[in-house]
Amino acid sequence: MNGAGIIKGMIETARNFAGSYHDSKRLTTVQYPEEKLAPVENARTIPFLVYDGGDAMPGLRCTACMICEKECPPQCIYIVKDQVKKPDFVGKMQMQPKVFDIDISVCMSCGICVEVCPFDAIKMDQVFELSTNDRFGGLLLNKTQLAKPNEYFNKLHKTEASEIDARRIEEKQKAEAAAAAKAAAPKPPAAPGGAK
Amino acid sequence: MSGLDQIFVGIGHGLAGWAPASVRPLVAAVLEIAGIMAVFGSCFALTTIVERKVLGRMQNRYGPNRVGPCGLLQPLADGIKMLTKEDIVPFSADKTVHFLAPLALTVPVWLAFAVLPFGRNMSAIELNSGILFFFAIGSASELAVFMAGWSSQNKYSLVGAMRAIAQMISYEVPLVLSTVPVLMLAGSLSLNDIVAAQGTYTFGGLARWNVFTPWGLAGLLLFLIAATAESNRSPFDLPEGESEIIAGFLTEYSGFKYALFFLGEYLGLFALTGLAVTLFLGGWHAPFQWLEWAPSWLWFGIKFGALIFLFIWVRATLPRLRLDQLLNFSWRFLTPLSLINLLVAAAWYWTGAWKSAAAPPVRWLLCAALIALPYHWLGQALRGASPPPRKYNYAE
Amino acid sequence: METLEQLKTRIEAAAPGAQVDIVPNGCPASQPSLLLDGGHARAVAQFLRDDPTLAFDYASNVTGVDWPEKTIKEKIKVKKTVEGVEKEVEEVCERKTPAYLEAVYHLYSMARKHGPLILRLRTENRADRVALPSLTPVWRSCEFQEREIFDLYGIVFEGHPDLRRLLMWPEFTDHPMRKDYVEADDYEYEPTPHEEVLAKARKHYPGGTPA
Amino acid sequence: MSASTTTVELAERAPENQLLEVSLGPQHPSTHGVFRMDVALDGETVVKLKPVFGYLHRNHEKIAEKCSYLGSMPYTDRLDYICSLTNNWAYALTVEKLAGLVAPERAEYIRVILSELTRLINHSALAGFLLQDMGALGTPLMYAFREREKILDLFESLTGARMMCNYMRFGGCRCDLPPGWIEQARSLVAEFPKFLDEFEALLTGNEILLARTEGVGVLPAKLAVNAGVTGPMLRASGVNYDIRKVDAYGVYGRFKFRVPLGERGDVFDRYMLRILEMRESLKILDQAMRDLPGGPIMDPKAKLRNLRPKPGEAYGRIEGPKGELGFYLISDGGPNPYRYRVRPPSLINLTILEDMCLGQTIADAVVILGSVDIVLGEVDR
Repeated sequence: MNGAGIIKGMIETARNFAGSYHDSKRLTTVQYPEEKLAPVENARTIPFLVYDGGDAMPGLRCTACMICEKECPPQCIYIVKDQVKKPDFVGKMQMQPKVFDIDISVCMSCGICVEVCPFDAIKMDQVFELSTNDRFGGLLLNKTQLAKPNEYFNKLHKTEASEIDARRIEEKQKAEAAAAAKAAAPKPPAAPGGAK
Repeated sequence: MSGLDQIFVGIGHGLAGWAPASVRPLVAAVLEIAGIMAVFGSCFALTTIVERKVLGRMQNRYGPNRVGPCGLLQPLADGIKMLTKEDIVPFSADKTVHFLAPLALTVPVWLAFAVLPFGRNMSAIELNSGILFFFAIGSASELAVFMAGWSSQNKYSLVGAMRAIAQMISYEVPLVLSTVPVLMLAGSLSLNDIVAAQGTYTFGGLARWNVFTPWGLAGLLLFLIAATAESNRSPFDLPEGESEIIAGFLTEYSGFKYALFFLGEYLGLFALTGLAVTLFLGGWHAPFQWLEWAPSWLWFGIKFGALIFLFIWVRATLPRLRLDQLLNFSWRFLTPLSLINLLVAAAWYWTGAWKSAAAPPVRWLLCAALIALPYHWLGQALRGASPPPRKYNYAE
Repeated sequence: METLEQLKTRIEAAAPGAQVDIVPNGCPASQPSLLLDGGHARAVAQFLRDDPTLAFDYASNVTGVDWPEKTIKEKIKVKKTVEGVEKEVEEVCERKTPAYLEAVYHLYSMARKHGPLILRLRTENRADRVALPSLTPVWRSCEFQEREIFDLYGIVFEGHPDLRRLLMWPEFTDHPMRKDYVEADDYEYEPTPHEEVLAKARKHYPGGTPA
Repeated sequence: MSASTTTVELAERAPENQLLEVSLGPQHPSTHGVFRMDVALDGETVVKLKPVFGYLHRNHEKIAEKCSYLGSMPYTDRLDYICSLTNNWAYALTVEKLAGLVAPERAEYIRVILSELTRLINHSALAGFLLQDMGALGTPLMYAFREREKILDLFESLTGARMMCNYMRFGGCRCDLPPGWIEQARSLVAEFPKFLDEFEALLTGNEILLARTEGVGVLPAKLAVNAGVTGPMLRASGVNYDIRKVDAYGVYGRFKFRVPLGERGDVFDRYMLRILEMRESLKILDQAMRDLPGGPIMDPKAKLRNLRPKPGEAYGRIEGPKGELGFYLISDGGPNPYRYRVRPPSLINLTILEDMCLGQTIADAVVILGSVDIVLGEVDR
């Protein structure tokens, strides 16, 4: 019959039309502002700086080693080192960034800065409502705008965050044990030295 | 007849009654015009939103549902947008023709509604040559489309206009020819007589509509196909084939002129659907005897809505034909079929005299065969030597 | 597919007078290539395509490479008399490598399904004598790729049916992919945090950055 | 008879001033991006068709010469932005050839799974776009995009982004599969044939589609091979050349799948080829997911940063959904490549666009361009 193909096609659209009223698979639109898709753990949009403890600036994990600035393909990270050092979570004196800008209009959310950062200081955020009306300044985020607490990082990337926290706690204990051992150790040699 | 059926006629006469006698027919006419324009104007607004929602539902999405409750105020928003949009006229365009084109398209289409019977004695003018008037008015739209295409001085508009002319003329022929059997069997050109001819009921209370006869069914299908082509709708929307020639003759129109073209196109579709309902689906008659109590204009509305849904359904599914295929389809398939349909109607009329009990089914099958066989042969001829079915061999 | 040496001999036999030598390739991919001279390139290409056993009917990839002049410091043994004694002395001397533009053709055979044969054609120098014979008449797949090399590197392909710029606009004069290409600095001003971009932009907006 | 002579004959028939010079320009609803064709029309038939490129040219290769090897991996996502994972794999494969790295078993299997999923996305989206060019107002496209969304959700949960995955590294992949990913992928692959049957029911028998595609844009096999056409377009003309079978790169040698070949090489064959290839990809996905091994995801000795391969050059290629996607890298021992070249299948498949469109109508030229399946990110680089 000549029109058979067309009629088969029409039946197909009719099935979808009827299906859209009762079958969820045939109506896949998510009404964005009202309904929102569940956040996916691995998703990544723009980077943010992680800080421990309550206060942002002293708590920043970033030690201004500038690896992420070198490795960033579109060169959108801009760091200036600060002369003042600050102790990190293990107590070792580390540098800290005076200026840490990311131009999120240039950033292409590739996540390479996260991979190459040896201090787990920069992680990928999942916020995507980033529209601003200021084309120049609004998209150049500085250090304070980028800093977010470790709890926020745990909320976003649960598995990765828990691994990092576990590793850091373990390192802290090892460092304290080493420090305690060092503190205990010098007494005996000092003592005999002194006794002579 | 229930009061509800004649409610509009009653209102009309009531209001006309207040006017002084001398000017009464004029006021009655103005009321009818206002009624038609109000009903079909709002029907145009409704159809734009219904089309987008049905298309959406067929494509697994919602369709507009932000403006007003589930999108009902969307046409209002579109209207305001169209009115406030800047009306850009190209510098090299032929200003007057560019301005007149949308008017030349929309005004004749309104006239076509004058003869359609929307309900029991609810047709604006009872012309005894209603169909002739309808087709005479209907053929004015080609000129408007070509005026639009030519005056925009834009290459795509010119190609679109050329296509529109070829398409509309070649589909006017099957459109008119497919209505001829109805006129012959009803014996009159007046639409009201045609509807009256379909008024009686046969066994089991089923109405005696033309569509239940073989030539009526074939006629309706031919008419609908030709109607989609006349109103530039989906499988035949070559004049504004947006994936090839941007928007065809509409490319250089924006703002209210574009809205007028849009309105003209939809009204053309409504007029042709109204005619299809009148000729083949028994106008405002109820499908079964025991349903006669419902108001007549309601039946007209239900059948009208069903056909509009069919047009939208076709638009959601079918890709577009190419121009030479379009013309071949009309001249080598639709026109010969509608001529053969005349023979079938004649056979139907001639075998009407059989009195034996088994006559109706045998008569029906005979006439159906008379139309089905040419349908098959013409289809094969149209497709040419059908190439052998494709086989795809697989390499390891 | 035979090794490159056999291929070299067969090519020299088929196209008399063609200088063919093998360019080694150090990395693990071990894809050595054949260096052809410009004069006989098309004859060799014709032979490679039409020879039934080789049947290289598919030129997959045509690449332009820019080799600018480089000074290499080499330690070479030099006999010098030092305080009257004839002695071998290690000496560092600079040698300038010849500068040229190169077109690399990767050929495959769809009929025989065998691997990449890599041809290299080199121009005399990078300045005025940059002509090479076009292989589009032999393999039509080189048409757009040779146009791109002409556009981005500046190698003029003789015998190309329609040698125009492929990617840049016709009025563009320079060849962007060359190593010594200096970018035009008429950027629209964009506040990237990098000083040199800002400096360049500031040169164009003396009255401070545009609002 | 090369393209130029045919244009002369056709042009003589219509005197020069009668030809309608139209530029199916960068802004055109069906040129799949900013692609322009200067078309000379005699009435509706195409007499001359010159493609114009460069509107999306970002000089990707110059950027790569300034970036480190790792740094240009996210840029490869932007080449053919519909199939970012196959671009990643082609680049990773070439650098592994250059530097002599070997990816572990698990990473190779994951690469096959992801690239076959990408092939499903590309072929179904193409069928949708082709029908869109033919005038079916978005219905097939929406069905194809409904399936594409499910696959993109899989990519997002694994790589972090839907289209810009930046997932593969030299010597393996960036991160391992999250829990429940494989089950979700398996259920998707199980449901996909139902969608394909629905899609074919809607389209393949459709008389209008048959009328619009049969005998349109015929590409003879000899011209296809000579013009370097690769991928489904080449196989639609009947040439048996699929790089997954020829090179058997990665672990493709272990899977049993067939390569469909067309007969006439017209637009319908190209459309049908992609539907059949989707069915073959589903077979590969089943086998790959069935025997996905455990083990590390990344070669431990592969260095992430300042990879400095020894001086030399390498040309690696894969069977991308659009054809042979090749990368040619020349290293001079430094941290960034001396020369970085992408062999774009879309651009080279366009070489014979004029040959196919001559003598056809403008509506066919649009459909033929749709069947060639180009993405401007890859054409202009």
